[in-house]
Amino acid sequence: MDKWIFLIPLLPFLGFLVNGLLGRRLGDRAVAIIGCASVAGAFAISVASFMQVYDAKPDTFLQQDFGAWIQAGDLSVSFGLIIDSLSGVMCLVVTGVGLLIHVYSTGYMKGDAGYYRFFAYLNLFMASMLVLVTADNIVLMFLGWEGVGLCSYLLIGFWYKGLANCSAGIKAFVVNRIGDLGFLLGIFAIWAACGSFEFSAIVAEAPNIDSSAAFWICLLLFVGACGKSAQIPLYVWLPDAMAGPTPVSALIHAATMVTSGVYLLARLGPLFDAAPGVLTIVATIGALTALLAALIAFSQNDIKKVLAYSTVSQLGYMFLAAGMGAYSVAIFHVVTHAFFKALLFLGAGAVIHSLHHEQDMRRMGGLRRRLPWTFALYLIGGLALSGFPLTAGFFSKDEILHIAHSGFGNIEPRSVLWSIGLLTALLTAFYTFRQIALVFFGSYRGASEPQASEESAAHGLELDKVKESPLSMRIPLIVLAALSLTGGFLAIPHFLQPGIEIPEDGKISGLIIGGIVSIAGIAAALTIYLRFPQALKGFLSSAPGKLAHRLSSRKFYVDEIYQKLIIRPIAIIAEICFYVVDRLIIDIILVHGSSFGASALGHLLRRLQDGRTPTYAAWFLAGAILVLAVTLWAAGG
Amino acid sequence: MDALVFLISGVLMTASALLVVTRKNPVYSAILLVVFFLLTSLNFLVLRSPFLAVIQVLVYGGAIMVLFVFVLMLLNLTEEELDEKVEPGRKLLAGAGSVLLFVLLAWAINSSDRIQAAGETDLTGPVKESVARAGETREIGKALFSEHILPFEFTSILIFIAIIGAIYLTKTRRADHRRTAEPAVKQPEESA
Amino acid sequence: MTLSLDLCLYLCAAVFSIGVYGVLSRQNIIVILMSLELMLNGVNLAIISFGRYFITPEGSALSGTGASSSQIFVIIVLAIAAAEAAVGLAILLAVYRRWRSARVSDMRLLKG
Amino acid sequence: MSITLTLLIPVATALLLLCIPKDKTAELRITALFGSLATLAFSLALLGGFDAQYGAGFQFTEKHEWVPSLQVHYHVGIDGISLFLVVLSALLTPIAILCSWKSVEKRVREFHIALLLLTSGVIGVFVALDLLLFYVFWEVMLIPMYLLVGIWGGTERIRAAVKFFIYTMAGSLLMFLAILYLYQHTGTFSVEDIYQKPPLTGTAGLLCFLAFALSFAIKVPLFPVHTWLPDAHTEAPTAGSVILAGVLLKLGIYGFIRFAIPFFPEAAVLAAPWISVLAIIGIIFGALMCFVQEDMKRLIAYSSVSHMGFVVLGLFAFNEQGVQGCVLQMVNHGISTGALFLLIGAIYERRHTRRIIDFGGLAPVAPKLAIIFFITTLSSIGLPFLNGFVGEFLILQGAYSRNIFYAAFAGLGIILGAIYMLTLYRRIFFGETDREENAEMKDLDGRELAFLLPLVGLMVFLGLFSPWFTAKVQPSIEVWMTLLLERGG
Repeated sequence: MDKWIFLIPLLPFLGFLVNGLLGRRLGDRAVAIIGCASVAGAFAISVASFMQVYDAKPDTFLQQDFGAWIQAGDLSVSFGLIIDSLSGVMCLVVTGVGLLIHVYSTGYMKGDAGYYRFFAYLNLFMASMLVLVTADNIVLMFLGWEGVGLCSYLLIGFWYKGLANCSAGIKAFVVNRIGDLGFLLGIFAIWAACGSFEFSAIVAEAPNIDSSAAFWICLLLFVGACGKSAQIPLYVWLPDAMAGPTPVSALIHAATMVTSGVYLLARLGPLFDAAPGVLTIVATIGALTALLAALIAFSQNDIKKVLAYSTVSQLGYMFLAAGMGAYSVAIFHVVTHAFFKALLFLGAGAVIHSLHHEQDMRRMGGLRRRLPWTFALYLIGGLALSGFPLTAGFFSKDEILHIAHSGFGNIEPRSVLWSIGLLTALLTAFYTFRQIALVFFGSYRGASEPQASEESAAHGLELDKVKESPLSMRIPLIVLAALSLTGGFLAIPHFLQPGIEIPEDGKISGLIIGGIVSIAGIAAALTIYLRFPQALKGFLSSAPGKLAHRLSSRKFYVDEIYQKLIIRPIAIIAEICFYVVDRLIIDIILVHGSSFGASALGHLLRRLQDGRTPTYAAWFLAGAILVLAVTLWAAGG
Repeated sequence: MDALVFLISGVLMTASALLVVTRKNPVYSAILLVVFFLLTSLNFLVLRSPFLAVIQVLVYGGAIMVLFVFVLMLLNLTEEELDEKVEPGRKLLAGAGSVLLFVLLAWAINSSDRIQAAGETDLTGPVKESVARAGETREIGKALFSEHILPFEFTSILIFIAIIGAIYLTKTRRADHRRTAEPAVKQPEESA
Repeated sequence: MTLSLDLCLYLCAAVFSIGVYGVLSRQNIIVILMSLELMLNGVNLAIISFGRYFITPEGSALSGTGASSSQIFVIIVLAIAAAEAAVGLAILLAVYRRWRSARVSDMRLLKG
Repeated sequence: MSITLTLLIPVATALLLLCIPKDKTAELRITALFGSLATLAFSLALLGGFDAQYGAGFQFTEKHEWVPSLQVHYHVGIDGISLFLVVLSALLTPIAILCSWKSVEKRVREFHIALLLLTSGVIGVFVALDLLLFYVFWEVMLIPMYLLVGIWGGTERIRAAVKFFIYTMAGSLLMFLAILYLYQHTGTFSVEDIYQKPPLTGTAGLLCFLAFALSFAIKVPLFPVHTWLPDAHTEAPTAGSVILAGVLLKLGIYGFIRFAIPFFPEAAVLAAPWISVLAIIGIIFGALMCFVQEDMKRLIAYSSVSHMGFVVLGLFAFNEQGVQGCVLQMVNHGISTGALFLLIGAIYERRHTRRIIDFGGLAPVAPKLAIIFFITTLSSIGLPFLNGFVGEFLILQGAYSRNIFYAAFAGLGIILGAIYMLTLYRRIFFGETDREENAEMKDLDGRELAFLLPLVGLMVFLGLFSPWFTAKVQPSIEVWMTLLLERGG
């Protein structure tokens, strides 16, 4: 199998080339087939490679090298791919979920003018993501890393006629780039410390790196991870990224790309283990992000924004796990999260599709009767996200909380972070079911509140016109729902880290507490939103309620703060630089100043040139006398 | 004997030169210039250059002076036109400049060892012969048409061009006639 | 008392400087041209003097080859002086026709 | 495979153009095109015949006496560093001719003569191994460039041309003084001989280095002597901008590599931190400038300032990665910025405006233009997979090895670069097509694709197969590094 792993990223890439270059002529059907088939092929090869890795002894891997990509002096980067247990799992998730989302997109994007373009971008994304996952060195990973960023940019701004979409795309790309700079510097630092870019070499070298170097390397890499995985302070792009088509949000901004930061940490686990200080930072930022995003998710009205903040929040959990050194647990949550969050997004997509691109939850409600399939599937996703017992999210999230509570390996328990995590779990269950209550329960408000949202595309769609989405969109949902229910039973941590020792103490009690928290959140949300909406309104109109609501709905003013503290100053500096430094100081004062000086001198000299020959002759004589005198003086002296 | 002739003619040359540049009427200057040229020719003879002495009289005293006089006649400047109205300051400056120049040149001459040491070297044999005959017409002719033929030809071309130029410049054109006929002469000030 | 090189050169320098004075102090273009001729004569005399006195055992020091070099030099200067006088006077005539003036101060077009 | 032929073909073509009546524009263009293609063919032959394993020294050298009394020789040769610059110059000339096919109507013959002479001059600078010969070429290529801006430029062309001329003249005069001083000191103009002589040290070395450096820094252009560039670019015709960005800016870097640094290693090492800081200021400053530009050509010009800052930074890292990145990035910048100018030229040809606010929503109207512009944009902001990344990666790696903060601050340029380029792209191509002129704009035609697609191909090729490039340059850089070490750098 190891001869064929290069096809994993290459097939989607070929799909991208064919769709991108010829898509317009091929027609939608052929484009869809090529798009899905290329990913299906990659999936098949991933499965085959994974089986081979799975069957073999631990620590085996498939590797393939295609020669140098960058070479300068003793620095060398190769096109090398590797499939080991970690990248195998990631490949499966990426290609598997990716395939489902491709299938879903054939229905969702039907009739869009940019159909072929969409599939081309999606395929390019798959290719980049797979390069990111299968790369055997960090620079090649960076190629994939930037590639997915690019595709994210392209897909967020997919409907490019809306400038807001494009700006969201640019925001995503730029914020990612800030992280990427950290990543890049981390890469340089790695080379300085290890003399190699290969993961195997870095990991082998990790224990020998001195601690301060390790600290800086890991911190820089973590900055990169923060950018891609939307952690504080670089999470602001992800909610805006919801401007893209919903399958994109599902694939890129929930299931795969945003988890690559976690993957990076897992890949370089031993290196991070050598930098416990960074791990503390990682865990803290993870927990804080989880809490902050959950708080913001509370008051969002856009169905996708809620999911977006919940993604940020769940990513926070993953970093919390990674910060505890339990990378395999983090990856476990990556996998389950990919299942249920893709399910939720696609379900939301189905709702949006049925409502003709209405995204405002204030204009939904009571949809469970009109969209029974979607409701059922969405409910499964919501349960999994809330950590309802025995769903996928229950196991992975509680494993994280358990580790935070009991410690892992050398890392001490962090009870503060654990309590934050538990609180977040409660909030998660609450806002998830707030959403479900708003969308599927109650009465339909689509026709009655026309001015609820300015961006809403649909204008008063009648409830009886709301139809269930086509089969091509439903099947992926069913598969994902099945995975969301059963994914928790996969023993991913044990597979990835065969010798993993998760403390047994309190494991059961942890599970019970988690379950209770989840059920409590769900129950609270349903009770408040379905039974006592008046009480909620009353609370919101009270002073503290208003403040809380405003803080939450304005996202704690983080965007505004960034705008004021970073973006405005940069713009002002740019203006100042241009008008003052470039125009005034350099150009006018220095350049024109010198030219003015020259011309002033010229005017002065011009006085000497009055046009009279005798004057010239006189100067001529003066010059001659001078030369003569100087010569004589030189000869005599 | 040589020295005596040279000194007398030298003093006269200086005097006539001074008069040339100081006379108000250019006709006097021209006549004094002829005197100057003749004296120069005499000094050429003293310096063993008989051919050049002849040429000097022919070319300078003859051709060039005729040109000057001819032009003077053509212009026939009036008394008013001859009044130069030179500011005294300018004259003073020019005088000072030229005196300074002379002083520097004299200093240069005086301080040069080679010039002071130059004189009758004891020459023998053919060299002495050739040096003695250097100023003769035959020798000059030989040198001119063998060794120095190229510059000689160039000079002739130059003179040829000068003739063409002179003819072109002095040819009266109709436009000039018209312009000269106009009473209001375009002031140089305006054109500046 | 014998004639010596420095004596000749003093005379040349004097004549040259007088010529310079003439060029600078006079307004009449004809006189200026005459002064130029004075200067040229001073130079000619100098060349002849050098040719006469600057003699090495091999020949005249002026050119190092024939003894007649200085003579040739002067002949060429003479020819050029003649050409210069001709062109200069022609220009003077043209200028006089144009502006009715032979005064050098009236010519001030030579400036930027 | 002769350098002299490569140099002479453009001149010969220019002479041939003189024989064609000036109103036969089609014939003139075709002749010029074939001449430039022949130059390209010869330069490619040089590339093919270049032996990467040759080791020290220059290849294809030719040496003839020129001014024996001053020991000036016609001495030419190339190594890995100049090889690709020669090829790049030869490549951009036919492209420049093609892109002016319709846009230049005035004095067609003279235009092409100027272009061809410029090519010759530029190639001459890259191959000259004699300081005086180098200086002659350096000055010679200034004149056609000056004419290109001054005659075929935009409305403010004279001012821009004069600014360009004065800036470069000021620099080159100082350099000439330094060359003469160096000649007096070493008694030779031969570059190879000077390499063997003990270097100038102390104040004299520093002053000479500064004289060279100023001249080269103006050409690069390094902050703060960059202000001629935006003006020259904005006013120059497309062909002029392409050559200016593609080749002329590289002359400065090349001068540093070939002359200034190895001649005065002590001074170079002394000045390196200062120059690096200036380069970083240039990177950030140039990028910031791009935020406030209204004219797209001017924006790209400022982005050039930023990109060239990277190149200088890599060079003055004085390690293999940095220098390798510098050489690679020179070529990359020539390709991608050249392509950007070509694209803007194509847009200008259609709409006769370069103001960004006049555009919007071009993507559905001109998809080919949009795609190629996008790829070029990505190349310019250094996305992996395309050429810009490899160069920037090596440069930053080199800078990091020299000083961590160099890389960190220069890295800000990458972020800013992404912002302004993507914003530019958005403002031109995205949004509603709300203007009628834009809605009727034609897409790229065959001629334009003919010169743009090779550049795009090169972007991808160099992005994926950079070892092909670096392997050819590597030995020369090793030689250069040893030379530097031997000479006390």
